[in-house]
Amino acid sequence: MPRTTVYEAVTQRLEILDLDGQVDAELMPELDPNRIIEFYRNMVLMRAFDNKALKLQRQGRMGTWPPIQGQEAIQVATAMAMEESDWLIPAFREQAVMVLRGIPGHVIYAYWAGDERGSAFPDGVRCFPIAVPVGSQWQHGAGVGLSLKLRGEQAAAVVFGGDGSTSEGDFHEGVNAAGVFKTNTVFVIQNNQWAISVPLSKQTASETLAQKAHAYGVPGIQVDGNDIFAVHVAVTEALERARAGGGPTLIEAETYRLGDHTTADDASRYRSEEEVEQWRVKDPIPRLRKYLEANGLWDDEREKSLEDEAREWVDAQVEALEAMPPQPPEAIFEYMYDEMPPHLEEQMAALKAEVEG
Amino acid sequence: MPRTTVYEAVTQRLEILDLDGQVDAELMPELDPNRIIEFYRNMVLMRAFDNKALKLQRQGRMGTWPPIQGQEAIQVATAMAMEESDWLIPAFREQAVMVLRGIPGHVIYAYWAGDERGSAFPDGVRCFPIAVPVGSQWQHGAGVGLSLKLRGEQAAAVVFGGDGSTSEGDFHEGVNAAGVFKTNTVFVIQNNQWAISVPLSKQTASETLAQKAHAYGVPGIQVDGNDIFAVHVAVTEALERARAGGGPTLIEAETYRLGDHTTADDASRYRSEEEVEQWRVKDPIPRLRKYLEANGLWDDEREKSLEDEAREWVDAQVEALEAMPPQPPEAIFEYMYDEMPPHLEEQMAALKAEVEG
Amino acid sequence: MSGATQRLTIAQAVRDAMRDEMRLDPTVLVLGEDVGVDGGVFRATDGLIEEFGPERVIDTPLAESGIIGLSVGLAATGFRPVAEIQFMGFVYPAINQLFSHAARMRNRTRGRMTTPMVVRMPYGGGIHPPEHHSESYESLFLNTPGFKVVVPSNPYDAKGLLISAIRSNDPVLFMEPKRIYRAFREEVPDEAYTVPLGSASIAHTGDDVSLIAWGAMTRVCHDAAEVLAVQGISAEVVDLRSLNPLDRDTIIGSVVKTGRAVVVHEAPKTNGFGAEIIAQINEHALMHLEAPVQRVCGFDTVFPLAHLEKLYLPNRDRVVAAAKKTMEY
Amino acid sequence: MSGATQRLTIAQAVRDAMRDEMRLDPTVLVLGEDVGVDGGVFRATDGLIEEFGPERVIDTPLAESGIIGLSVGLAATGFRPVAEIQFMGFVYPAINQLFSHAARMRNRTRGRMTTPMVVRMPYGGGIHPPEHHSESYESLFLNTPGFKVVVPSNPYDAKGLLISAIRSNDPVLFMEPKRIYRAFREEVPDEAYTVPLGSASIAHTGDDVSLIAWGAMTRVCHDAAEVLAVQGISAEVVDLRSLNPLDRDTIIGSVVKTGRAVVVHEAPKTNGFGAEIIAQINEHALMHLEAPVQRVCGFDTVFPLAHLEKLYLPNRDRVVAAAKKTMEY
Ligand SMILES: Cc1ncc(C[n+]2csc(CCOP(=O)(O)OP(=O)(O)O)c2C)c(N)n1
Ligand SMILES: Cc1ncc(C[n+]2csc(CCOP(=O)(O)OP(=O)(O)O)c2C)c(N)n1
Ligand SMILES: [Mg+2]
Ligand SMILES: [Mg+2]
Repeated sequence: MPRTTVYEAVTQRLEILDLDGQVDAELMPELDPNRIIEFYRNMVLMRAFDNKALKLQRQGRMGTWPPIQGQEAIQVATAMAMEESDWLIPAFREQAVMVLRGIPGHVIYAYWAGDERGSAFPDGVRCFPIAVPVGSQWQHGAGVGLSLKLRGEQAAAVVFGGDGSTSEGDFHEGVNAAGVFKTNTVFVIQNNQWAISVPLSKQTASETLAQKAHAYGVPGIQVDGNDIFAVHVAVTEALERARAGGGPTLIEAETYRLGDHTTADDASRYRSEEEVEQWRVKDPIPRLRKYLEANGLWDDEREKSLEDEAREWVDAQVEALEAMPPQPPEAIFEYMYDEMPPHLEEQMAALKAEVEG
Repeated sequence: MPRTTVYEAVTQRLEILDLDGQVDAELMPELDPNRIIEFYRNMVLMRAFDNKALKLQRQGRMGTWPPIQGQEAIQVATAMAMEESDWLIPAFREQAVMVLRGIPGHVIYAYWAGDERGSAFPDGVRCFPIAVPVGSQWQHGAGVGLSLKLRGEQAAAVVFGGDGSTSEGDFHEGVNAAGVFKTNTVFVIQNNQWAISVPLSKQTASETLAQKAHAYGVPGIQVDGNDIFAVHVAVTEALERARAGGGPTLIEAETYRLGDHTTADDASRYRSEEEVEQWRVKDPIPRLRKYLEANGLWDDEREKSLEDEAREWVDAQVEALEAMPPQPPEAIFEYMYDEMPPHLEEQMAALKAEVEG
Repeated sequence: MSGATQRLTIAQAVRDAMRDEMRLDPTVLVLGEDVGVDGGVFRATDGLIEEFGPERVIDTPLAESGIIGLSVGLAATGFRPVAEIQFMGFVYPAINQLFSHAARMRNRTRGRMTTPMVVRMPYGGGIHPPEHHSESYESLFLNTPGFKVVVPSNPYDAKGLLISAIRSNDPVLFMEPKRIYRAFREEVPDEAYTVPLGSASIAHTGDDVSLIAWGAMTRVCHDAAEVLAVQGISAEVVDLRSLNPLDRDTIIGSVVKTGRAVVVHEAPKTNGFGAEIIAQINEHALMHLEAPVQRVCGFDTVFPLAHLEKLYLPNRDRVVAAAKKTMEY
Repeated sequence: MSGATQRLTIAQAVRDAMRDEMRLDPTVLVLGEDVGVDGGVFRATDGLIEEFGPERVIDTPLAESGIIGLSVGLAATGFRPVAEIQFMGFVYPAINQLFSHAARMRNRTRGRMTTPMVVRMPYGGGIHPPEHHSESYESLFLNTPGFKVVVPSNPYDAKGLLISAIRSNDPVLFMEPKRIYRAFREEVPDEAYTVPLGSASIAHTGDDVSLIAWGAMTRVCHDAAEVLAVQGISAEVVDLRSLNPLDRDTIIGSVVKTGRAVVVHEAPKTNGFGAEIIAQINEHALMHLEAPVQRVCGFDTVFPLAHLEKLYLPNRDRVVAAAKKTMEY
């Protein structure tokens, strides 16, 4: 039955770097070779950072840890496209972006080790705390984007979340508000295909997550999230639009969580080794290395020295973590209110007496 | 920059009956003339029901009332397309659908007059209670649709909500779950352009509400909600799909709230008389009357007798309302739990003693 | 200070507080459903959009989690949002943003980021509205640290407390007793002034029994005190004004003096804030009690629709009866 | 009745309760995040999808309001859903569906429609997890009538109470003390059996002081009672099991006997359910009290991250000290 068309929805996908390290010349952005090397370096550092945390956890020196292996391209490209004046609003699996924004690695380690000081980021780093309640941070992305816009700052709010988090009502309310107020926001979905044991196909019947942007009158795009050039292009474009007051963008970065959900999870209960293998060949790190090598920007010697650098840097983070003195009981109380109310003074005094006595 | 397209879809709009009562012959469904007359009759009855409530309210005989004037076509067409085995999940402005589903008019009046018995629907009428928390009912539409599907019932859940309610997270979660589980649900948005004082343009940046269906992999369609034939066609198609296990549909019915938000509201504070006038010419009732007259199905005499019928029926509802005896204090307590716990027994006894003594 | 005053209702005093603070502090914003063009369904933001424009008086989409989520983002980055939840009965969708974020931002960031925001919520019964429009959910917010919770009972306090709330560096839940929004007027200074958070007031002094309440129930206690006075019983009315921080000293001082207490609130009795008042008295004045503390509260039921709400709500006679029960124990 | 039993943990007992009821009643469904293929992050639904298939053991999208909203729709039309909220710290997004709908359906429809559903929620501290994974929010649910609220403290009760909850025609919030999910085993009958809702148990009899608790804190009280016994103080441990309906008679009976009481809970002290217990004692046993009731509770702070959680949680020594304080008053 013929009907008139009132809306045409098209969602595009961007890919630049293939599995063999070849780029689509037409789509490839202009990038200083040193910057591309920096992409690679950061990805390798971040993987080492992650591997070390897993090792620490097995040794009982770390709490629950959410690995990012396989997702480094999204995080490194986004962090490197951001300016100091941009705000980062992470979910809980963005430790690479956070470190590259300027939060010391040992602080991130401290957080997951269960130390309150793991949230004491350095002054001046525009970064929200980790958001554990899935999806809730999308709203803050809208709010901070609105804040920047109202103040006329040429800066963007970049907010992250997983594929699973798009099912929460807060995703909807956040992106919708951003659309209405044309906030300076970049919404980045790390679609790693799984929300703990729930695959994307059980999360939503929509063919892509990027197309959810049509619900909000907001531009949306899907990128190969294991292709650091594609992520770089999409994020840079979105950041420029946001900073210029052109409104929000929704980016779906398709990737894969190669590891367990967290160290408390056993992914083999719900997915096959074959599936993991199919994605392992798309790993963003060897892919970029192939590109570098093909373009004469990398060799085994450089790799070796990067490995050494990574080990040293990571070890320094562990050392700094383990050098932190224990927290005093006051740490439970001191940041509840601007001025501590009398009942908390009493409770704190009682605890101190107990600990000291 | 060229990119590949990963999603392409359109959103369509259906219109059949124009402002002069002419139909698009190609789109016009086959309908028994008596059924079309019944459409008209029901719209007129429902408008009279509404007008009476407004009058009662001004006289202090009714509480807050949410008028439906202008929105009768959606409600009458939907109610008449539903079978007894279908479930209705109303928001709070669906009194016409509810009456046509078999809930006595005086019961609806009683609800808005502030009488608990206004929610005591007759046995066997498959209708949820009125949902005042905006948007929350969308989830029940998904849940009931899932229930019907799991039980293999050839029946649908029809859930209503306003344009404003699509901004709530529950809309998103409800339609998304319906998409995932392919529930037997028909989602009907009564887009009456306003959510109290907030116009649709401040509610969302999406060009239509129907296109929000793209976010969920669910079919969506926009209809002229003041065109009872278009609503009939869209709802019937969606109901058939749902009952057959073909999954949910999202219908946006574009209409206009000709009256105030409720009797507690003064719409002239936020919208112009001109805007209202522009919509008054699209009123679904005169439009259908023109069609009936042009097709020799209606005349002034019939109109007169319908007016009499409406008045009598409405007066009977008022009489029944006012004949209801007062509620006893027990009405506050008796339906809190399956068995009344001791502390409620005590509280109820104390209140009874107070009222009686 | 000009010292000029005007006779205002609570609703007007609330509006004036926002207006004055918006004039003084450009980071103060108002947002919510219908707060702009419409001036709020209770007219509590009337005229603000005309004076401050749509960038500072923001009509939001219909999404309470969104209103609070936006506010968290705004507050953490330099604004002082005053968010309106149209009725307290509709705060539930915002609970996650309020409890998981607004109340925790300071602690979670070790003081680096804060959420200086106010959430205004008309609450309570007495206006015969549809379901969900009469609720008093204060107790929901009082087992969750990180907020301040404030409830005025008269126009003077309403303005002064709201200004304190807006200036507070902590998130403040500000409950407005809609039943008495326009019930009476009082002289309210034109200029900005503050009433401190965390301090109760003795609304009426007495020696025999302490009637402890907040918001609209303060007035019910007042009426009860008058009836009791005629019967030779001298009742003291304690208007808590802040539920968190709680002015324990004033409560305990009054109960130590009178030896008897009645707590009055609209919310259901079980685990309402009245229980905490009793627990405080248990801890700090048990041996001064001449009789069990009485509670006059809503029933442990859903708040009924209009016809029965009069039976549900605590009233003067119930407070009088409870006070006499403590006297006759 | 075969009389066969197995030594089970609480987590296994919970699983068995669901399995048994699903075998007996085809309308019982399980739904939530990761409850299917994964068997639940605590394995409390392990094996159910294998036995009952994905139409009765449903992995939902990641949306708590949705899980409860779907459950309301299912429950109101003939199913008995057992919904899992992965951690109680993530129940906030579901509050609106729980409070505005699940708790009100029966009343709102004048008994015509009901929501016989169970919401299972692992709660409480002690497992060193990230933020939001250690909370005890029972008090949130106890000023909102319409629910039953149940908390087992051992495997036998866990199975029997959960079966009662599933069979209940009212919505039941079922809090599972995750800290002791696998801490110990007890003989649990293979067959379905019930432990009635609304009845407390005396976990340990004594004459000098009543220790009142629920869930994991019952065991802390047990340990305290042993220490107190050595010191010549005979403590009675009251395990509430149901917080609503509350078994007031057992509480009051114990306090009348002992004249002293300590209430122990993990949630913050202020306006926690301990306050209501004190209010009940105030109303029904005030003149039997030899000393103020003591509260040993979480602090009025955010639940800290792993390093400090041991300082936060009530422990044996604090309960012993509080009990002695009541003795020495
Ligand atoms: C509101 C809420 N519900 C449940 C959880 C438990 N949980 C933590 S992570 C997670 C899955 C998240 O999936 P996704 O958004 O895809 O992110 P990913 O873990 O894949 O990075 C769940 C269910 C939570 N943290 N918050
Ligand atoms: C959760 C919630 N927030 C706010 C309200 C107050 N309120 C009642 S109706 C309404 C507007 C609804 O707009 P829409 O969904 O378009 O429906 P309409 O009134 O136009 O039929 C508002 C804000 C409410 N009832 N529930
Ligand atoms: Mg994921
Ligand atoms: Mg509308």
